[in-house]
Amino acid sequence: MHPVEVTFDALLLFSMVVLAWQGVHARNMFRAVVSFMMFGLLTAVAWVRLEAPDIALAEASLGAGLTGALLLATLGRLGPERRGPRRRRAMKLSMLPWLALGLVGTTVLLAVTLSLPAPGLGEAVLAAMPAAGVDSPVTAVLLNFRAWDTLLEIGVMLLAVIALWSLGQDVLASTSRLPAPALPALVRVLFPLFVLSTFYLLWRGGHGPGGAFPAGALLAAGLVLALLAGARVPERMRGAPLRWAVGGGLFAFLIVAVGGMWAAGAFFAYPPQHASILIAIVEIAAGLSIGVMLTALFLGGEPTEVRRGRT
Amino acid sequence: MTVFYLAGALFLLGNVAVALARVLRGPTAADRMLSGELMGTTAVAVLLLLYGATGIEALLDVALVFAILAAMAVVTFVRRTWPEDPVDDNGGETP
Amino acid sequence: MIMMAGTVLIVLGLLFFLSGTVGLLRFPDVFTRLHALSKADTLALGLVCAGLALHADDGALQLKLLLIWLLVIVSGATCSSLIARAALAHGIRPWQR
Amino acid sequence: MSLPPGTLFLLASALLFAIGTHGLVTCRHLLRKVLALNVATTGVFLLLVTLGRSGTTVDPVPHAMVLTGIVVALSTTAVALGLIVRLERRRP
Amino acid sequence: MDLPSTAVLVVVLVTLPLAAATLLFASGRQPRTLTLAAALLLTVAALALGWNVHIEGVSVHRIGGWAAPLGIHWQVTPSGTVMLLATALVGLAGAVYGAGYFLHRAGPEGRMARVFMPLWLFAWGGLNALFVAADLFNLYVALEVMTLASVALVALSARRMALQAAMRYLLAGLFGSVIYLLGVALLYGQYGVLDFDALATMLDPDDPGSRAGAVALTVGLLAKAAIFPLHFWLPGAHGRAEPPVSALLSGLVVAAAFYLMLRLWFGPLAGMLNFGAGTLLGVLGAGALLWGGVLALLQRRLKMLVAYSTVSQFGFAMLVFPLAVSGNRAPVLAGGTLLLANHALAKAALFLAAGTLVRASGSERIGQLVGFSGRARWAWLAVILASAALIGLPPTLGFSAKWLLLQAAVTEGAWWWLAVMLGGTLLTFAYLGRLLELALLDAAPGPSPPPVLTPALLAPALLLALLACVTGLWAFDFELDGKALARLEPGS
Repeated sequence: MHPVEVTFDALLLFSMVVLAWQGVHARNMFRAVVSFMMFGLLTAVAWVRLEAPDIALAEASLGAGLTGALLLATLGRLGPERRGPRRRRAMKLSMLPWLALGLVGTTVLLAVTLSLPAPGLGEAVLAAMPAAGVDSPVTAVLLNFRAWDTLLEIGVMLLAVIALWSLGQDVLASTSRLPAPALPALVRVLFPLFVLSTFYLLWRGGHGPGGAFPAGALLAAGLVLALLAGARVPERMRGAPLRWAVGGGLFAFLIVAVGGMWAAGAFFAYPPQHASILIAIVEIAAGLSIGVMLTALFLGGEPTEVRRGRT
Repeated sequence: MTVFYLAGALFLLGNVAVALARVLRGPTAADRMLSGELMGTTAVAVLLLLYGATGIEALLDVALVFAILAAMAVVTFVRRTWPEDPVDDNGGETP
Repeated sequence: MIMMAGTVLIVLGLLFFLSGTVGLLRFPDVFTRLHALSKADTLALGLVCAGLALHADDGALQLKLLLIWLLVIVSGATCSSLIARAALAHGIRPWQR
Repeated sequence: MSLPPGTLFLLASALLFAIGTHGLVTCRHLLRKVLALNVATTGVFLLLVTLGRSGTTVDPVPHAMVLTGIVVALSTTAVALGLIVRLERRRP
Repeated sequence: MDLPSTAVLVVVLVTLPLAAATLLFASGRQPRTLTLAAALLLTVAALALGWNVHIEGVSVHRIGGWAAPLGIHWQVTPSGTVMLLATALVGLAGAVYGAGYFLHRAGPEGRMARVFMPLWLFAWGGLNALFVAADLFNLYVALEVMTLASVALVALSARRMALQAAMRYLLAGLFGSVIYLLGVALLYGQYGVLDFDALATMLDPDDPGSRAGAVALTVGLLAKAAIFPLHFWLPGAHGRAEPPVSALLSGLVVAAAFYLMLRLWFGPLAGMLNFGAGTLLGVLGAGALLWGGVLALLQRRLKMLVAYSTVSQFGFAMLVFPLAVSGNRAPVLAGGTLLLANHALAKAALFLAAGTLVRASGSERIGQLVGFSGRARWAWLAVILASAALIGLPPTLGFSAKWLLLQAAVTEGAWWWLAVMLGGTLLTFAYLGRLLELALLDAAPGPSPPPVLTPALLAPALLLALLACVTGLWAFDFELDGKALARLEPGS
């Protein structure tokens, strides 16, 4: 490795660690959240340095984009942090043993991880790629070799939506006055681009980095932006249609998985001649559904069905 | 050439590390948000330069995603964290 | 020759990034900082994009670079105005000598 | 440079994990706990991907695991934030 | 008899709950018939699977047709099947109880009723996926499904106390997940596989990477299983949740995390279970047994007593580790599994009955519970039977389980652990006896007019308690200490 690369990595990782510490311990809560968001940005760069552009894409859209927005929105709804002065001093004193413990723990962990041979499954994946139905190894692992993980993970996301919606109504229902016409104008420019790039990433997923997750996250970002600019969930969409859009991805996934049982003799097996098309269907359904689910997570509650007669 | 790109990326990273001081110092939330903006733009530039160094085309997609999402944080910030006229919302609770 | 020009553009861009940071750190209030930062950054990124576009020889790539720059211009300008408005609305007075 | 490849990343991942778990235990504010948790998770993700790189070919399986993990982390974070907001509103 | 193949049954068990939950959520209504039909179908599938395993023994299924280490395997083991059966019984009972408990369609109860069923089915699906999984990372995702569903269920009533308990539970659960994931990363870094069987054949017990990985996996699961001293979140979460939720959480969710520890330490990590590791885990168990038992004795609220009893009972279950260090492991594993199944049935029955009694009495305080009269007597009967099973009186399932463990302790000459087991049983006897004494001898009249107790609020608890009592007779037959379980240790 060239010394410039090493210096770059060192500075990058050092900044990440500092930002992580700030993100947890900064005195002001807003400062903590902003630090954490910057930490996310740098993490995406770190993924690039680790030759993992897929993860960088997901981190850029999910980690840095939506998580940041979610945190900022949460922050706006919390009161000021209450912490007695007594407690703060006590915390500083109690830091020392923790620091020692942390140092020892970090050293041990580092020593262990350095000793790991890391054989990995790279060769096995390469060997199986011809039968995978897609060109991108990561997509092949996600939607074919380990598709069961991905299905459950979409289940986790749907579950998160159900959990959040069970807590109450949506939090975006109340909106403050729009600041400047600049915002809706911006959204009008950006929204088509969001949709376009969503489909671009979905299409890319078959060949290279991209796929359902970043695509869904971009779609969600576009929808959230529109909501923030004053758009409402359309009346016609509320209730069952929205719920179906939220749950549809998991349902499609389940159908394809169980269909494999009947068509190819094993759960989640794709018949070889249809593998690519089936994976594409799953990917598109998952991507769109992820977009809607992430928006639903941002909504924080179910958009209420407005009764007729009321405006 | 690769070294030139890498050196450029390193320069930007150092630049942004210095700018972090503004996040720490504040004083207002707007200042902190502003440094967040700088970070976003710089990250796009860093990714572009890394693309130059490695030639991995996917990095341009990452940069594109960053550029699209740059507005996201600020819009959430002015609409949710720091709204102009905080309305009395009921916290989305069931009445 | 074209390569050379690209390199010069990139270096210029880097310098503009630096000037933006100097402004962010040295200027007295949020409005002046906004002013310094948004202009310097947008220009700087444009220069870097242009430099890379000169280095690249593929039309699609150049188009993508242009798109990235346009996006940053649009969102940068809007976001700066949004932050400025929010700061004003919250009673932060512009700095006066 | 005599460091084995990936040393810096492994060091950072160990530090992030330590900062995260420490913050999770010591911080009182719930939002900080959630942030700390995310930091620790990122540390583990870094470890996974760094390990996936030391073989002869880049191993896509850790990449897939981390992608799955990011989505899971985001979902759980969203639920945690929703709970925090509800709790704050019901402060006695 | 011609049953569907094991593969089909497993697919039904893991996908039907998810599909039904999605349907219920999307339709936005609460068609009880659909839920109950799904629950019934799942129970029948679990029973059929139990029969198949009884005939065929262990079976392995490749998902997507991909062989490990590239693909993911399902492994249907006897111990996993026992857990699947317990899950089905508790799941069905809870669904019926829930349908009777959240009666009103309007107001907060209507909201709870609407959300309860999808979440319940999700938790069920996550549990089923867990009990057949044989892959470290797949287990992580399944654990997250289970945890998130449980958290949402705890927060169901949206009261402040419930939200607080849910938040604490979520943080503890995620803390466990992160540490578990660290263990997965370390083991993957060492061996490059995630599959249990592959791991078992490759494992080198002396190497630092594997040791650190094993420690991390265990600590993560200890947090999720609420083993002392990481039990702090459990009493609040289980004591404050709605009764059917507490039954699911105490009976199954905690047991699932514990079952994974069994699965790991008797499976891929079996080579590492030496004297030190076993003793350490056993000491933690003894601590939990004592701490949970004493606190259960001190509780004044019915559901909190039952919740602390869970802490104590899982301390008892931890004693399988020191007993399995040397000697024949199969009977110890059988004992541990049966203990979990017994606990699942009895504890779920106890929580369901407790919910009914609290509703009948209008108070949670033990001193103000209604006595052995009217329809409440059926709930009391369930409490008595469940207590007998938890204490381990013959012929309950608890007795069979404890008998297997006692035998192991005697053959190994582990007199200390024997003493701990006897002490724990006495402690269980003490707090459950105190409950019965306080409540039955000192019964309050209860509110008038007395609330209506429908059969849906009485029958599930009674049936679960009865099952815990009678299956003990049959458990010895089920080849549990014989051949079938010897095949349980993959790779050996």
